[in-house]
Amino acid sequence: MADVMTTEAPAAAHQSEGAGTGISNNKLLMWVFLGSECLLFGGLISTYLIYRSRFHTGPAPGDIFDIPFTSVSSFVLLMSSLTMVLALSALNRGDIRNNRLWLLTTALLGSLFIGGQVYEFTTFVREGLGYTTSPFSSAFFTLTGFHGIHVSVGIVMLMSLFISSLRGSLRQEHSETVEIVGLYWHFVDIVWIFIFTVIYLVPSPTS
Amino acid sequence: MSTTDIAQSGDTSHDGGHGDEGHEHPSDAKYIQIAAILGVLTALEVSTYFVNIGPALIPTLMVMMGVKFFLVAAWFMHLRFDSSLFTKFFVGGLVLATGVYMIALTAFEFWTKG
Amino acid sequence: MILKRLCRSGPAVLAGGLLALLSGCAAGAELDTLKPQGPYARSIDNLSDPVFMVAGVVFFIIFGGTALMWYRFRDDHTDEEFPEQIHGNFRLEILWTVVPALILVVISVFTIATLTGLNEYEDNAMALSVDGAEVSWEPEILVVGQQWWWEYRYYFDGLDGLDLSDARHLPPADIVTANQFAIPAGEEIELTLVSRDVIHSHWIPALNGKRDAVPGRVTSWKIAADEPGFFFGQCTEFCGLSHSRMRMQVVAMTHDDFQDWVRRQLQPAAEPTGEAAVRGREVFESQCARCHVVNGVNDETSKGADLVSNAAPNLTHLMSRTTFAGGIFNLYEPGGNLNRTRLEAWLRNAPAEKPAYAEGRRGMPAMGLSEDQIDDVVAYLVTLGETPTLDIIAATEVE
Amino acid sequence: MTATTTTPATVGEGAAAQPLGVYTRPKGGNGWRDWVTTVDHKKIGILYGAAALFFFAIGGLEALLIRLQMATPDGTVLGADMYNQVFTMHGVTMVFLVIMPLAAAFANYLLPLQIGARDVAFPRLNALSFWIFLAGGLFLNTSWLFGDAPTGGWFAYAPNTGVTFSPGHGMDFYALGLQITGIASLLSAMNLIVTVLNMRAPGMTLFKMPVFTWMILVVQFLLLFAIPVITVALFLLLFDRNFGANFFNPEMGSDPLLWQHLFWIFGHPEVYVLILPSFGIVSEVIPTFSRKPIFGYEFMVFSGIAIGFMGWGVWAHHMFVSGVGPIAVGAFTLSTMFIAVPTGVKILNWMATMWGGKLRFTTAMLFATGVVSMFTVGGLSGVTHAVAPADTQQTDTYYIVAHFHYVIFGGALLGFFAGFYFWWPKVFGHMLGERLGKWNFWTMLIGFNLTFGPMHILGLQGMSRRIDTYSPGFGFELWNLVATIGAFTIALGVLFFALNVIFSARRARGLPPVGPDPWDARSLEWFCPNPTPVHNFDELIQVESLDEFWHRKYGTDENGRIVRVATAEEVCQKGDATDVHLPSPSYWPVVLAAGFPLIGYGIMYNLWLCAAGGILVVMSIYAWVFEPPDDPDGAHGHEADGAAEPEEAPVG
Ligand code: HEA
Ligand code: HEA
Ligand code: HEC
Ligand code: CUA
Ligand SMILES: [Cu+2]
Repeated sequence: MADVMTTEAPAAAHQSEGAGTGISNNKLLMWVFLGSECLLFGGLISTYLIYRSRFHTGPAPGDIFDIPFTSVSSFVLLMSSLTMVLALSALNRGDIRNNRLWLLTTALLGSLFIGGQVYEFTTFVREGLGYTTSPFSSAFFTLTGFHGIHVSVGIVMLMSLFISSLRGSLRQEHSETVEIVGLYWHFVDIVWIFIFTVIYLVPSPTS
Repeated sequence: MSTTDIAQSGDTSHDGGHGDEGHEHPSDAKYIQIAAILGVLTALEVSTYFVNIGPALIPTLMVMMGVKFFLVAAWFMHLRFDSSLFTKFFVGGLVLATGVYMIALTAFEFWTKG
Repeated sequence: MILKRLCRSGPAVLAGGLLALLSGCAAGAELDTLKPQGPYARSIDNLSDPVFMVAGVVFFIIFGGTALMWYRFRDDHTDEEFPEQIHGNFRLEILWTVVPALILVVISVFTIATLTGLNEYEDNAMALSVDGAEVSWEPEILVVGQQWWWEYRYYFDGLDGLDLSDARHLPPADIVTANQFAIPAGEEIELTLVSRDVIHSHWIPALNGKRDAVPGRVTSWKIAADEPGFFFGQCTEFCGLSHSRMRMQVVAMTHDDFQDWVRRQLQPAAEPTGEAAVRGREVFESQCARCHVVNGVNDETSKGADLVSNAAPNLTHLMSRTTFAGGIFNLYEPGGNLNRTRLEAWLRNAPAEKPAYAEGRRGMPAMGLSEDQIDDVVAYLVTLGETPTLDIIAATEVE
Repeated sequence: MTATTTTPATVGEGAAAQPLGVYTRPKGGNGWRDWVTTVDHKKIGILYGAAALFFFAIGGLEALLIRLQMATPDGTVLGADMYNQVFTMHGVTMVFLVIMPLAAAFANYLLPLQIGARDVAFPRLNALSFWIFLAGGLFLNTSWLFGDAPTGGWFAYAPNTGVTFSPGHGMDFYALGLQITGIASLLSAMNLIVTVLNMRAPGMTLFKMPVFTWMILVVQFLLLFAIPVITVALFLLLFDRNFGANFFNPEMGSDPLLWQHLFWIFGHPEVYVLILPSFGIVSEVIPTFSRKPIFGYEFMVFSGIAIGFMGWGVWAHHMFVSGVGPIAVGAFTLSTMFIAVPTGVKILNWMATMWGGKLRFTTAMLFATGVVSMFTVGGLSGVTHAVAPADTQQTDTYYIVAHFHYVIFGGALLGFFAGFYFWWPKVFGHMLGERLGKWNFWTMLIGFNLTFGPMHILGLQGMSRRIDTYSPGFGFELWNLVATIGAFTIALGVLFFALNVIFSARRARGLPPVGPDPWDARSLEWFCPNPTPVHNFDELIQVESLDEFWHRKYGTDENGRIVRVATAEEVCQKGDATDVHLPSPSYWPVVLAAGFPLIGYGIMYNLWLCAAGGILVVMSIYAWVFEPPDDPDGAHGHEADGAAEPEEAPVG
């Protein structure tokens, strides 16, 4: 995105000797944001946990989860973290081609994950678990839906990076942008690591 | 997009500006190694679905999850190499979220009644 | 209480006393929280009085201190000398970290003790004759909140084993009454609270603090009155439009009076004899019975299912109560005559008397009765239950 | 350039056309366009303040309506439904649209100055925060125009706020409006945290930051972590109401207490969000007018941090009677009580600051000492609520209403008034009148005590809150009448303030701005001349100590006595630097913000609107990203060439 990324005027050139942390503002902003996201997902996960055994007359989580399928899509998302970090590593070396390649791969893996989620949702709906079926279903779809939206936003950002790379404006000196997008991406992955274990693998109530 | 932050703006050489002054980035091989460990851990996790390991199940799962979590944060998110401030923010948010929501779950008798 | 006595000194008395004085001087303060009439409310009062006093002392220290400094350290422009630049005093600061903490530790101890006491329920069965049979009843009442009135249900076989999970379909009870209920004085009465719609909060200040009635949950609380008497209450959780008009009263009675009350409540409604009353009963059966129950006329399961709360007050012993519509109107005039104007107005157009979403099926709708029909219905209603004594009517007057 | 303050915050006049045509940055002219496109933290601060005072008039009018209705038993001024709308909107407006933005006003204006910075870390993001806040606030208040203001109370307890029991759009306005203002708070919290961490002047270590800056920092962390919690709660409510989800529907087996937990996990940290900025202001005002340094700086800072931390572990004290179980009640009663300890440290340290000082009773000082005593009343009644058994008598009565108005009005609002009087010359270049100021203070103080003092009694006499009327005969008549009279006395006090603002501006017209350092102040913002020039500091300040400004003015002689070593004029900068590079204004913050209310209306009335709003938001984000970095005006050069400040990565 490099050249097209907005840059503000320096707050003041002479600010450079200030007493700050010496860390880039942007990166700090992203980390601060991720700290805040912990509370967001924490709230959604807790809601789910409180409601997972309240499936009313609908299907129970233990009846409906397809662990092998979700394992595969979790693995896909996990590996997208690897490709993400490889993309950054390539750019750090000035290897634009590989950077592009890995960015695209990451976005594709992310899309694969989303595809899997869409498939999972449709299967669930077909099996009688609609959004309004029970507290469990509402909580489940809301939690995984929020995660899915985060992944989708990540894909949009990755594609924007990819396109600006094609236009030749994502160069080695812009690796911080890639790094920041990467932080977001890994965070979303981490959240899924949590969700996958706590929501899918820990045995759920059955009806 | 520029990468140099305000505090370093005197320094116009763009070397990636990660604030990880002086630290070498892990090699790609290292990343792949980490990913392999993550993959194996995931496989182990999933295997608990097929193999009954009794009451050890939940602790085992939690440990494996924790390790995966840690590996991604430490290596892929560079927390190992980056400013400890980031770790503080992240861990701060994490600990606060865990603490607060655990108390809330306790109030809902989640641990005792599931 | 030791704590209480300890604190009765100096300005504390002043602070507490001032508060008590200011609030005590009002006449007829039936909801006053500072006038406990039972052991639980008293245990709260014994706890909070000293806390008020501590607060009073702290307040006077801070306020007095500020005032003192205003006076003593004001800049009187006598010189341009700078005051001594003190940056802090570690020991002082530790002192005023530790001292308040210690005060709070003391308060905590008493708080936890009181809290524990309030959450212990004893087994105190009392002998009661129900329909001629001797039963041993652990005084407990099922309290059902709904927009915007309270229902009280008595099960003399006890609540254990009853399915209370769905407050809209509760098991039939021995006695069902609304907004006004009776308890034996001197006994611990356990209240089990449920709600049919939103959250309400049950509060009889003289007998204990509040407890919410939460839909989907069953909560418990207890009350007790030292002596026979009348105690007022109010729903205190905001529950929508007529939250302010959701009140209640407890009548604490001697054991004998209570036994008598139970006996009368257990009787089914008397057959109307007068002509108007008979016509009124017909109107009731065709118009009102889809919501209201009169034992012997219709039973509980036939309640109108289209009300959001799915319920309306049981009218079998309407006349034995002294107030109606969430305890906001007198059913009787001071002399003991029926408060006909109010009751007729109610039957004519209830939502005009008490805000409700009748069209949203919450509250009693305007029934569209003719004036003749209203007269007939009133004639029927007055046959339902026995009129209480004049002193009860006087003591529970609300308007 | 010179330090004339009326010039817009740009040096980029006459910027050449940009290669990216449509994305050219506005040049910033005069008048309203300048305000709409500004990215200057000072202007944004003023905008926050003005908006907050506007909403204060609305929230205050609502309060007066409440008091009119309650003046007599069986009041008929408002019907039950209207009363419920009014008290709900009063609470929501005052908390989210008055006190929080007032804190943002002071934080925005002062925080960069106090740390010696040119601006906040992300100026455009800062503007965005303001516009989103304003959009959310206006959105909420338009519910009046639709005749459908929320009625569920500011705490919005489920299931009363679900569609079954609140079928109109009122609660949608509530949920969407707070969601929008929440975004604003979150963005600005992130921005200010980065600002404090990264933008401090050389030598200004964290423990040389003024207490005000510290308190604002703590508040931003509270917001950072608390906003997401209410975001979750509001989403759940919205999904329940609009998409038939089952989060708060007991019929389907869900638990209404979930809402209460989420709301108060947010809500209690929120009350410290309301009070800590004011604590910060008081900590600046009292030392200045006592001519002494703040007593126990470290204790002040740490107690603020401690309050922030402890505030996370006490939320269930709002749920003592909701049936959470005696163990939870016991635990939360204890945690709540001990929050009095760090707060007490603050109160006593303020008193120790005054002790032995030379107190000058300016209006600002009067307000600040007002906070010390009045907040204490509220804090102490808070401790009486913390005693759980006692709270079962007090909760949901006017005793609680008394408590929180004492802490919020007597603590937060009086503190902000102290701030107004203290920093008015800094912001506008002229002082507020002291005579009217004293009238302002005393009428407000007396009115406030008349209003809320009797509510203690009413509450203990058993008067419930959120009741649209009460019957005669319970002993409520007298004190309600007194409270109503008090409320109108407060209104008079507010009027004095308004008059003061008008008269003092009129008096100052044509006169040169007030000289530097009107109060003999202590912290960095006073290095700038009054009013602050667009570029803030002419040159960086090398900070040696806390109260740097004061230390440049005073030294000690051989006897250890304090003596003046420099006049304020000597110490103050002239404000005439010409080489300072300023961020260019931008259209996109306001355009982006406008998308959110559209989405809000869309969800309620017509999904197409939603789409339009969504497109506007996404489009603006891209435009934001593509906006050229800066005006290319070579005059000021790109000294730090690559060191530009990228604002918003397309992340998050
Ligand atoms: C600015 C906002 C603010 C602040 C700072 C506080 C501060 C405190 N609050 Fe308050 N509170 C509210 C705003 C605030 N509150 C609001 C808005 C509500 C109502 C919400 C609603 O229902 O709508 C509420 C409700 C509320 C409740 C729930 C009441 C109920 O509904 O039943 C409780 C219960 O514990 C409580 C307690 C406290 C305590 C212990 C403090 C403490 O932080 C106070 C500490 C300060 C002091 C104690 C004074 C100084 C100390 C000393 C001088 C030291 C010596 C003191 C002792 C030894 C005691 N508050
Ligand atoms: C956050 C800050 C805050 C502030 C500053 C105030 C200020 C005031 N509040 Fe508020 N109040 C709340 C927060 C606040 N309140 C909250 C959170 C609730 C709970 C809501 C709920 O239960 O959901 C509440 C509830 C509440 C109630 C209880 C309602 C009920 O439970 O039924 C009452 C009753 O008297 C009340 C009164 C007042 C009064 C008289 C003021 C006065 O101090 C107001 C003074 C201001 C003015 C008088 C304005 C002057 C302006 C003008 C005169 C306008 C001029 C007009 C133009 C120039 C256009 N408030
Ligand atoms: C659609 C349901 C419905 C119908 C039909 C109905 N009511 Fe009611 N009625 C209620 C509800 C609900 C209340 C409680 C209102 C309140 O207190 O807010 C009530 C209250 C009353 C009360 C006061 C009871 C008390 O103890 O507070 C009386 C008396 C009464 N109704 C009589 C009648 C009569 C007579 C009719 C028929 C002519 C009738 N009602 C028809 C729903 C109904
Ligand atoms: Cu029921 Cu308030
Ligand atoms: Cu609180």
